[in-house]
Amino acid sequence: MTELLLLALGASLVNNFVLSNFLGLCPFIGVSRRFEAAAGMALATLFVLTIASGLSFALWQWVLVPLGLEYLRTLVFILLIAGVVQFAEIMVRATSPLLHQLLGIFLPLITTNCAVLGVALLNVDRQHGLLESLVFGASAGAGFGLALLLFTTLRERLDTADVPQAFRGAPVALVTAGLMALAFMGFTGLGAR
Amino acid sequence: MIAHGDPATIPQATRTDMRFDTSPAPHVIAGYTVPRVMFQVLFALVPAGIAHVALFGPGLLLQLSVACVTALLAEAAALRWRDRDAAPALKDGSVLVTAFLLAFSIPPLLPWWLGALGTALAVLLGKHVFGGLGQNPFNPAMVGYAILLVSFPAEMTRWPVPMDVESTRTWSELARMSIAGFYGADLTARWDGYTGATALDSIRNGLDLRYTLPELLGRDDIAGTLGARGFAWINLAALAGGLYLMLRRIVRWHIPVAVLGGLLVPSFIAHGLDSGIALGPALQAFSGATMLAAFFIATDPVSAATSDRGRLWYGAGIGLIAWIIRTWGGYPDGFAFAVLLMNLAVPFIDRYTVPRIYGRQP
Amino acid sequence: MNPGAIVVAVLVAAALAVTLGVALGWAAAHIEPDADSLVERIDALLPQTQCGQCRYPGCRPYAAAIANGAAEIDRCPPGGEVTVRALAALLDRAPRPLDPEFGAPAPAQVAWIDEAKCIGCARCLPACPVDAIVGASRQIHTVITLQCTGCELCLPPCPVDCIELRPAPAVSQRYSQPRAA
Amino acid sequence: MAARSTFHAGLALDAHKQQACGTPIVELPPPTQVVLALDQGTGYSAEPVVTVGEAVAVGTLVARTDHPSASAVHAPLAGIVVAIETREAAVQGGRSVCIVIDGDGSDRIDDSVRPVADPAALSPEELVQRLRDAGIAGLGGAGFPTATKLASARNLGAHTLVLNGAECEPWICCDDALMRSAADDIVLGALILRRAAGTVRCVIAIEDDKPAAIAAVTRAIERLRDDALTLAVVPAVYPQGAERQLITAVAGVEVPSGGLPADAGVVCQNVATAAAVARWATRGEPMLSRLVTVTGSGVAHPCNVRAPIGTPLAALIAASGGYRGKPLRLIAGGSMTGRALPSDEVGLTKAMNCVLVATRDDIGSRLGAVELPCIRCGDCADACPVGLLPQQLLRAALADAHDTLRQLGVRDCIDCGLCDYVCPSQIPLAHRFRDARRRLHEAEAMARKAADARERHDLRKRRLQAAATAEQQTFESVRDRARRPGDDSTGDTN
Repeated sequence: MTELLLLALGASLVNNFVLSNFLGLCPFIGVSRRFEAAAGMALATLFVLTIASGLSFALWQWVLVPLGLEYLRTLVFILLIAGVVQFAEIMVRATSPLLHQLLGIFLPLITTNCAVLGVALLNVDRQHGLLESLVFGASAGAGFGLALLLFTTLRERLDTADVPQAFRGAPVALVTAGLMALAFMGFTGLGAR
Repeated sequence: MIAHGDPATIPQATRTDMRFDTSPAPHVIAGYTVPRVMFQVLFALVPAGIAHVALFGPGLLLQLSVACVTALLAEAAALRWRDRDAAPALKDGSVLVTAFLLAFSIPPLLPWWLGALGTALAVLLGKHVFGGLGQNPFNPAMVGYAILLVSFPAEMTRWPVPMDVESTRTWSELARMSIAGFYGADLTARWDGYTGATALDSIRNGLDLRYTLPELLGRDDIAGTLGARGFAWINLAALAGGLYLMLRRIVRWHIPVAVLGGLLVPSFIAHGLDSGIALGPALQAFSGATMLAAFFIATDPVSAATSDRGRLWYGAGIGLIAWIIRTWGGYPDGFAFAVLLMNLAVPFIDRYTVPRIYGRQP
Repeated sequence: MNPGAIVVAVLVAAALAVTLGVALGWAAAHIEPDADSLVERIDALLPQTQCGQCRYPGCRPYAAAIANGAAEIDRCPPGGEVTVRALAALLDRAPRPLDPEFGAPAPAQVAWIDEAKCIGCARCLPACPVDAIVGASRQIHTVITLQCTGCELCLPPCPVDCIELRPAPAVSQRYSQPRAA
Repeated sequence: MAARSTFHAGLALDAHKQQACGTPIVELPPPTQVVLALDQGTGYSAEPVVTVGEAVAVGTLVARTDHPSASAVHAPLAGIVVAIETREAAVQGGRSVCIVIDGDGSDRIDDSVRPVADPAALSPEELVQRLRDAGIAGLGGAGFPTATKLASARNLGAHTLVLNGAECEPWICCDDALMRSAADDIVLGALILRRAAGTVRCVIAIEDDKPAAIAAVTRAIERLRDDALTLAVVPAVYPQGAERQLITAVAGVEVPSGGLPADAGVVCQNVATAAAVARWATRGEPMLSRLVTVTGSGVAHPCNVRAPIGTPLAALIAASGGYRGKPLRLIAGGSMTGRALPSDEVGLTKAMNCVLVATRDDIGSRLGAVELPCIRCGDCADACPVGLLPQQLLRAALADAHDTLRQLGVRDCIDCGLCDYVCPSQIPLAHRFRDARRRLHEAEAMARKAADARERHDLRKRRLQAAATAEQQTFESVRDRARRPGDDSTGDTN
């Protein structure tokens, strides 16, 4: 139990996928202008990460390994993630077309979100069991969502700030993201002792 | 009966006698201005500064001078670059507060160019990239400090051995060493033994080497009667300055109390559970940057939460994260990162701690 | 690598692809997209002049066109920059200037019928998209100023050009809700 | 400096009341000319019922209204209507249609002015209507028609009438002077108002910095021996006299956001309004005059003046010894919420409780203010009596973010000006919020008009569709019948 908790804390905060490992930066920058969109993205990514972690573990454990097809994992995982993402897209379109509009291209792009593939591959590399895989996937998704929402609220505040012309938009967003990563460096070494 | 209703049909009257200015209400203000707030903060730092100089030598004064000059130059340059009038911004004192906080946080032996670099980064990257006074989401001084700390860890953790450690050192030697350090001389050659880690750092390293806390505290170079050697007095002086600010209502109680609560409550519990390795509340409160952070750094209004409830969450978060980093983290003192981490949560906190408006349901 | 392994690999990948394809196909067929709610929200931001300057027959058709990506958000001169900004904010797109092809924004105006010239032909009545013209055949017509959206659609049918546009009165008095009553 | 009060926050301000309050009330003789604004300060105008050249007597109705937010206007002196024109006035927007009457020096009284024989014989509904006809409006500063408030109190079943004697705004002391000199009138008016509003009890609220007024009102209440008429002493904290804040302090309930005091079971009237009701009952006099504080460093002898409505402010200032020093601002109201007027030619309105002639001594702090960026210090939020977050509101106001403005309660702002007062960055917050409210109001009016147009368009579409369907059906049935030879109902088709 304690190990699962530490795994969750590690994946969500200490080794935050966005701010410590710099994975999944594309939606982090792209869908952080509005809170509603970011919240939708956070939920969609959490959903995809959790489902994809579980399914990829199942595929790995019960199909690829028994058949000796370990080398196919990247291909198979991407296929699997693409399927889950498509399903998520259908769900989003059915529940909130506005959110579907807001997320735009970034929703299908969850497929190529390196955080998602990263989680699936890390699960395999670290020989996580099914429960561990699910917890790891969910907490990575939660960590991504947390970073995204914090970043979005920061950017919303910067919207009304008197930012110098040269830094408006993406530059100040990147500086902010950098300072967020700097702040997350405070967690380095946590758990090492 | 006249045809009424259409104002255009009613003749206009013109008068030109005595005219008055028609500015909007209110017509009076308290006149308690930003510069006065900022200079009160600087004034409240004086006791801590005196303690600092008495215990660690005049290095602080050197760092202060380089920080203030750099800060004013950086502020002026940033405003000139944006075609803004620099004079009011230089006079409002806010950039001096940043310089003071950074100078108080960095070791007094730091070479001057690092102090200047840190200050310039604080003012430019921490403040003016976001638009200057009032716009920065992060505490500029802590931005500068954190960048220096992750980039120059060795220089940033080398402190003079404080005067209240029993030894034969004199203050004038400290002064000479400070000047040497300021110009970047290699201190290990002549001054080895005069420098060392801070008390918190020593305890952390000692615990890593499997010493117990009572053993470490038994060494007379680490802790005194109240807290860490040297830092206890600075903390006490900062506490006095902070209480003065509270008395003048420049700082309200929420953030300092929450910071101290967030730090001391867990340390009290942990110390109760295992006094062999967990630092007690007194040691936590009077070592490192605790009081400076609680009263001067976390309370920077620009980067803090705005509602009373939000300030409590914000302060408690800083205290708790600082405790976590001090206890398990890779850095000896966690306040800079704790402040930055909670800074980035501030808009989020503000979003969920809007106070109840009169006449609305909670 | 033996040929058998390749066959197995291809089969596994194909099986996975087919399974996912079937599942997604079923989901796409059975989970209805909810398009209306987005159209409603876009329509709510449009000025409802029903003027057709966007080349759609009214505000709602234009809203539907925006929702399914057929039209840009820059086609509504009566709404002006304010509407474009509101739409951009709703859809999280970059605000853009109005497309001059669809007309230039003008101050709010209302139609006014010169009753001396009106011959009571009633041709302007069906043209009004909001039924703001009162009249009947061989009766003099008049415009209900408060209801008029200034769409100008009544101008072309008038055979004697007795309708002109005048600056609209401030809407805030009539459409405000006084707090105490 | 700051003191907690019974509501959320507020501040104890420099009162500046001693200047005018020490001297006795001055009765101003009828001026030679009055300028009666048809908008008496609520933003809604009455309609004139006299023409230029018409002779009027004291108490003649000169403008009537059906609007619940406007009040009827009566001639305060006998004379001739010399002009009906748009002039500068102490109202929103700075201009209003005004009826100008030149006095003829006589004190001819209109026939309609007759004492009410027995107010107790009138039904409450009649009472409300008579007060409306008499043009009785709130004298506390808003000028809102008393009858409208009483009617909504009746409709919503209010149980408590609060008489506002908490004159919290700096400089103003006309209510204080009135309570000291005419407490019996106030108590009499309170009884009539209580009956008209249908409330069970009446509480007169006075701030604790007015001991003489408290003593006078206490004596008046004791003479009456009415258990349902009581006195409440409230702390002298700005803005204690704001309607909602006073209700909370006295009755312990909050007026719901966007609602009326009557929604919380309370109706609030100013003490001076009660005295005006008493004048109406005893003399039959409609609202013809009011007590107004004329003060500030810019007048020679600050004092309280009873003057006819419409008296040009220049005449009021002359009655107070004329200008002194270098007056910079002429403020209708106090220093916190008063409206700065462009000229002293404007007429006294029912809503004007104070004329503050301010010199640099009085408003220097504001004149020297340099606006700096907001440092989010939160002093404004601490001071706000409504619990708003002005610094977040400011961001929303500058970005014109209407949803955020509504959510953060820009409409709940009572415009007390405390956020400005305490702001160390000297930002004109209250003004920005007023501006934001106006823009929000306009945007909402546009949205309502658009919704209206959408509905009419939809109805039209449905009507056209129905017509088309009906036509199609008619066509089909005719065609069908044409194709069926031998169907008698179509007549002989072949």
